[in-house]
Amino acid sequence: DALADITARGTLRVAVPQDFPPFGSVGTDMAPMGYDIDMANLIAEKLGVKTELVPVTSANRIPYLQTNKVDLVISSLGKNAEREAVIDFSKPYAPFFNGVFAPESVAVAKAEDLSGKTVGVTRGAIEDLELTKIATGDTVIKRYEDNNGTISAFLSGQVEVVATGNVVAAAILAKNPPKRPELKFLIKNSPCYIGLNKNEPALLEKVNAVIASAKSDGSLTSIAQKWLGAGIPADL
Amino acid sequence: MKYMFDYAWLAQYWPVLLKGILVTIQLITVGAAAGIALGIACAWVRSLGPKWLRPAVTAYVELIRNTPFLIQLFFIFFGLPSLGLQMSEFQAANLAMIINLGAYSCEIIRAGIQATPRGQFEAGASLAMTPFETFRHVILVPSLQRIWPALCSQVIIVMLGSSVVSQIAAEDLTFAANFIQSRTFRAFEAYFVSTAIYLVLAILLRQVLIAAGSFIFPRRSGR
Amino acid sequence: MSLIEITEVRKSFGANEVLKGINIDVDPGEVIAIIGKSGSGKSTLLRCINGLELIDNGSISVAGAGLLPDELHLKALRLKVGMIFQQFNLFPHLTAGGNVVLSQMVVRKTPKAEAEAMARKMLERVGLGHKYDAFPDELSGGQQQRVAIARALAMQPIALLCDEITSALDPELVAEVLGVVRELASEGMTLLMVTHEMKFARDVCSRVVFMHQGRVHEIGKPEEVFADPKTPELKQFLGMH
Amino acid sequence: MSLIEITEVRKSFGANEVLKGINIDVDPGEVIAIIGKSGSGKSTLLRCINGLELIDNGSISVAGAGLLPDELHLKALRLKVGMIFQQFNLFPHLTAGGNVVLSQMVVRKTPKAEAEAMARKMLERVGLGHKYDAFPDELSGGQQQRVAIARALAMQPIALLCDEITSALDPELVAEVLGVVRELASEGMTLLMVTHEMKFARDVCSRVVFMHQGRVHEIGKPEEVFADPKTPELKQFLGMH
Amino acid sequence: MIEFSLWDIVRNLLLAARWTVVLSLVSFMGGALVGTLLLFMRIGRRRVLGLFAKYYVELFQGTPLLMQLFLAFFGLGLVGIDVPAWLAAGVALILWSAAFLTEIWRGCVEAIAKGQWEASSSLGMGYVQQMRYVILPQAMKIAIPPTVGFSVQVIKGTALTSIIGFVELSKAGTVVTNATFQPFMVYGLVALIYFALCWPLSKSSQVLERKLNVAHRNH
Ligand SMILES: Nc1ncnc2c1ncn2[C@@H]1O[C@H](COP(=O)(O)OP(=O)(O)OP(=O)(O)O)[C@@H](O)[C@H]1O
Ligand SMILES: Nc1ncnc2c1ncn2[C@@H]1O[C@H](COP(=O)(O)OP(=O)(O)OP(=O)(O)O)[C@@H](O)[C@H]1O
Ligand SMILES: [Mg+2]
Ligand SMILES: [Mg+2]
Repeated sequence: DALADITARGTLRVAVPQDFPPFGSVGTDMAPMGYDIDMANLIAEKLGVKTELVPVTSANRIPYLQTNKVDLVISSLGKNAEREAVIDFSKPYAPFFNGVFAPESVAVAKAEDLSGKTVGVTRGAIEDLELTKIATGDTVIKRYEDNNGTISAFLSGQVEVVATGNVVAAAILAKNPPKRPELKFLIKNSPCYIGLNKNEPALLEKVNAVIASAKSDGSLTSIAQKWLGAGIPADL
Repeated sequence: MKYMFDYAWLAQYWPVLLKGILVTIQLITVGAAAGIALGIACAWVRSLGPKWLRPAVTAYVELIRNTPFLIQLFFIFFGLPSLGLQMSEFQAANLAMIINLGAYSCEIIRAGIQATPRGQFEAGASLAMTPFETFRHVILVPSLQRIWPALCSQVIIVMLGSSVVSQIAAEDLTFAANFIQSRTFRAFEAYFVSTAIYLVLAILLRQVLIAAGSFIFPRRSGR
Repeated sequence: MSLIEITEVRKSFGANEVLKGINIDVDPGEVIAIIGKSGSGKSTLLRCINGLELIDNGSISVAGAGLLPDELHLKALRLKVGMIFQQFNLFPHLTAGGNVVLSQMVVRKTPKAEAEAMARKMLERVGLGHKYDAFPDELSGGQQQRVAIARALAMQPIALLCDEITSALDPELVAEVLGVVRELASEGMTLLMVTHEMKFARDVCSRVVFMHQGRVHEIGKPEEVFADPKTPELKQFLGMH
Repeated sequence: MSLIEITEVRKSFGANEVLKGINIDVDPGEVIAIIGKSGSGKSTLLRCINGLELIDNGSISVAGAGLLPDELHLKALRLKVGMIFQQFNLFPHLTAGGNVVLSQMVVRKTPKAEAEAMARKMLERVGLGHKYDAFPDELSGGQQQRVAIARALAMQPIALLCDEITSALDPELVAEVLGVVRELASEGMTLLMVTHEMKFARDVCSRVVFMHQGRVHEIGKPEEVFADPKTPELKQFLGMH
Repeated sequence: MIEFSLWDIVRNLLLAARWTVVLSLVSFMGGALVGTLLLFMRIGRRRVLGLFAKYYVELFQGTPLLMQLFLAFFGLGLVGIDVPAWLAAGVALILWSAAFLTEIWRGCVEAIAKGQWEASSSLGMGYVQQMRYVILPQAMKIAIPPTVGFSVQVIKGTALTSIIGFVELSKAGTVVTNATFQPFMVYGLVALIYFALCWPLSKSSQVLERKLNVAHRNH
């Protein structure tokens, strides 16, 4: 039983991103920080244990979980049926405001307008899953390794449109780039979930309880304010 | 803990894998052909070519051999557009492989040229061939033949190294594995399968290159 | 007028002066043997005539045209003067025929068919018509050297330089190569050959040049030179053989 | 009793039978020259005696002990029979002294001081006492070959096999090596040598073996063999030289 | 967003480069040890061991290092062996370098003239003695330049350990870039540090090679 193990061990091992701001990136001391990190700390605190953060990438976060090297994956995971066959998901813990962004000159207002255009996304991220669902047949989707690849591809003109989080777009704008990403339309508001191994009902229940209480006591809202610059929507 | 291997995704995702294999094959085919050609040109410059060109080629070779392929790839894909050189990720991946193999094969081929007996140059000269004609018709083929096995190994190293081109969204075999695992979370299965395919590709590629060698060099001469 | 005029030629490698003022005039059709001890400068002299080494001083002219060290003049010179080496230096990746065809096509831009016809003719001439498609490593040393001769002949030179062309051959094979040279001589080809085959020099050559320490120490008709050497050095040299 | 008995020895490489039933008995102190054309199997015979090649048929025994192909017997054999090669095969990473010391220490487990004393003695014997600390690439070909002889002698063999040990040497250097061999012969060492030096064979050897196409074609005292060859093959072979 | 000064970037990259150095040293030295073992199997007289070494080399040279690292870390975890990341990285890199070093060294042993084997045989030396006193000392000398040259590949190979969680130079570059959105500057610095690590090795390999050739020509 994972929950018992965690309590016995006194630490909660959490896989967190370090190359996916604002959910996870690093400070000048290379320590991870971001929404997912705060969430991990929050859960550990509620469990009364210490946190052990394990920085992961999109390629290895699930193997970390499956080989029991971590207890939870808090890595802005999106949910789909195939993924659910492999791991369990908690209740959603974070909203994810996905938008399609492009410079002013590009005329795009809805998914159909992407037809014939090249859109950059970060491989495996929620926006990748969602965009793949809504895009029409002749939309070309380029999937980069991490946010940085997506952003660099946009800034260097390799793609004219990107699908990414609104916060990421804001970060790009803050750098005052020659190409200014403007929000064209929102992709379905798809929340993030915490991933954990299958058949751990005790842990799952505990995590869900923590999320529920964090929602009600406002701690989740303050995390969201801090990292996403907005509160959590009511339907989360 | 028990992990249940499940390859059911193969049914749905095999076209992705297949495309990945094809892209990898395309990359290495173009990369090997053009990379070796570039290597030959550079080896010529470094061993026989105009003196004023040599420092430039030396700098190129040293730069490439002493920095990681991934970094070279990033500079080509994200950096060149700022100089107005826009290219697709496939072209960028290919260019990076050509430049990379060019530098390595330059050194390998140069060793082959240097092992050429002096008499071959002199025989060419005494038949009124210019130094370049001598290189082209007399020196080149035996030099390549001498170092062909080393060159084959380098091509395979470059093919395996090409797995990082997925980072710029080039849809090669590794991209396929990553893509599949990002959808299905079946990382082990995806990586097992792609590793096995790489192994098969490496073995096949060596066979093809050896066969190409025995086609280009009709005989193994005693020298 | 002489075909090859070598006048006061000097050549040093670093501080080592290897040729110390050589004068030889070669008439058309002459066959000249160059003999001398190892290190006396024989090879260097031939290599200078062919432009493989640049001379420091003096002049060399072939058929009236002086030897100048630019690519154009060198090419013109080498079209007139062929050279055959001790180590054959056949191109290992080409057949016997390919060896003879190559320079014709590359240098003279001879059409393929014509070059091949010439190659067959020249290989016939050295008795190797049947080896057209053999690769060098399938040939004996003597056969390889004969292909090298055919290769030089195919460029239709007006003179041939031969540097110890039988020294790398097993004794049994020497005769077949010398036979070819003897025939060339009888057909009127101008030949300058460094050789250790004294009997051959005596029988075939019109003049013998004895080199010693970078100088032409004695020169003359073979019957004179061999029968009545003037200098103690030549006496000693001939005694050695 | 013979020191080396070679009886009906046969050896093939693939389909190519190189030795076709060789019989030679060598008495202690004999010096035997093996002559014959290239490819007649001379080297192969020596290599079989030393166990570098395994024989297919027949037997070889040295000092009464038969040659068996396991490591122990081979080692015992090689302690009795030394071999010297055309290409010297000195160990380039060791000095002359080191070359001579190595096998004594490694194979015989001779203590270092003793092995070094022996090395000095043997190098003196071949006239190279002063080159003890020189590396092979600092020595001339003749000197290298003499070190190789010293190295073989230091193992105190009862017979020495020499395969064209002067063929890779410049003419001037041949004499110094043959001088050493001549001395060994006069001191009573049993020698089997493949050689092309006919004069040496005539002067020094007790018997001459003429090999032809994998067989002992003629065998006898040098004065007989050279003066009065019985077979046309030997006549032709000697005529060539 | 937190602002990184140039010094922050350089400092973090240099700190991460320590991992690159440590991993390189470990994998090179371990690779040399395992490689030596494999070399003896490969050139030894036992056919089975020789074949094992041959297929080993084929396997490790025929698959991407990235996959080898992944499988070493997570594959072992999957069968219940919990190896720490540093161990998995060390082991995978060592096995990988060993494959290449074995091949390089085999070439060197085979480059030793046949006459050396024959001469030492004829002096009564056994296989082990020949190896120990005659063949290896010579092979080792000619093996130095290509071995030093290969160390450059090892340094670059360590970049792939990020797949199992190492934040070495390359990964630090990506992470910092994701925090700063300054790919050019960061990757430029990364390239520079790699060059500073690799170039001296490449250069010394070339110099050694030249020395050796000169020494050879004296023969
Ligand atoms: N490329 C070179 N660089 C320096 N010295 C050279 C070079 N070529 C020849 N020499 C020197 O020039 C001298 C004459 O050499 P050359 O080869 O002409 O002699 P040779 O008469 O042909 O001797 P051999 O009969 O041995 O061929 C020798 O002392 C030789 O060492
Ligand atoms: N290892 C080998 N494998 C196959 N064939 C061999 C081998 N060694 C020798 N031969 C063949 O055996 C025959 C005899 O060779 P061997 O070296 O004994 O001749 P040799 O009398 O010593 O000639 P040479 O005077 O040229 O040294 C030759 O036809 C040779 O090609
Ligand atoms: Mg000469
Ligand atoms: Mg022989």
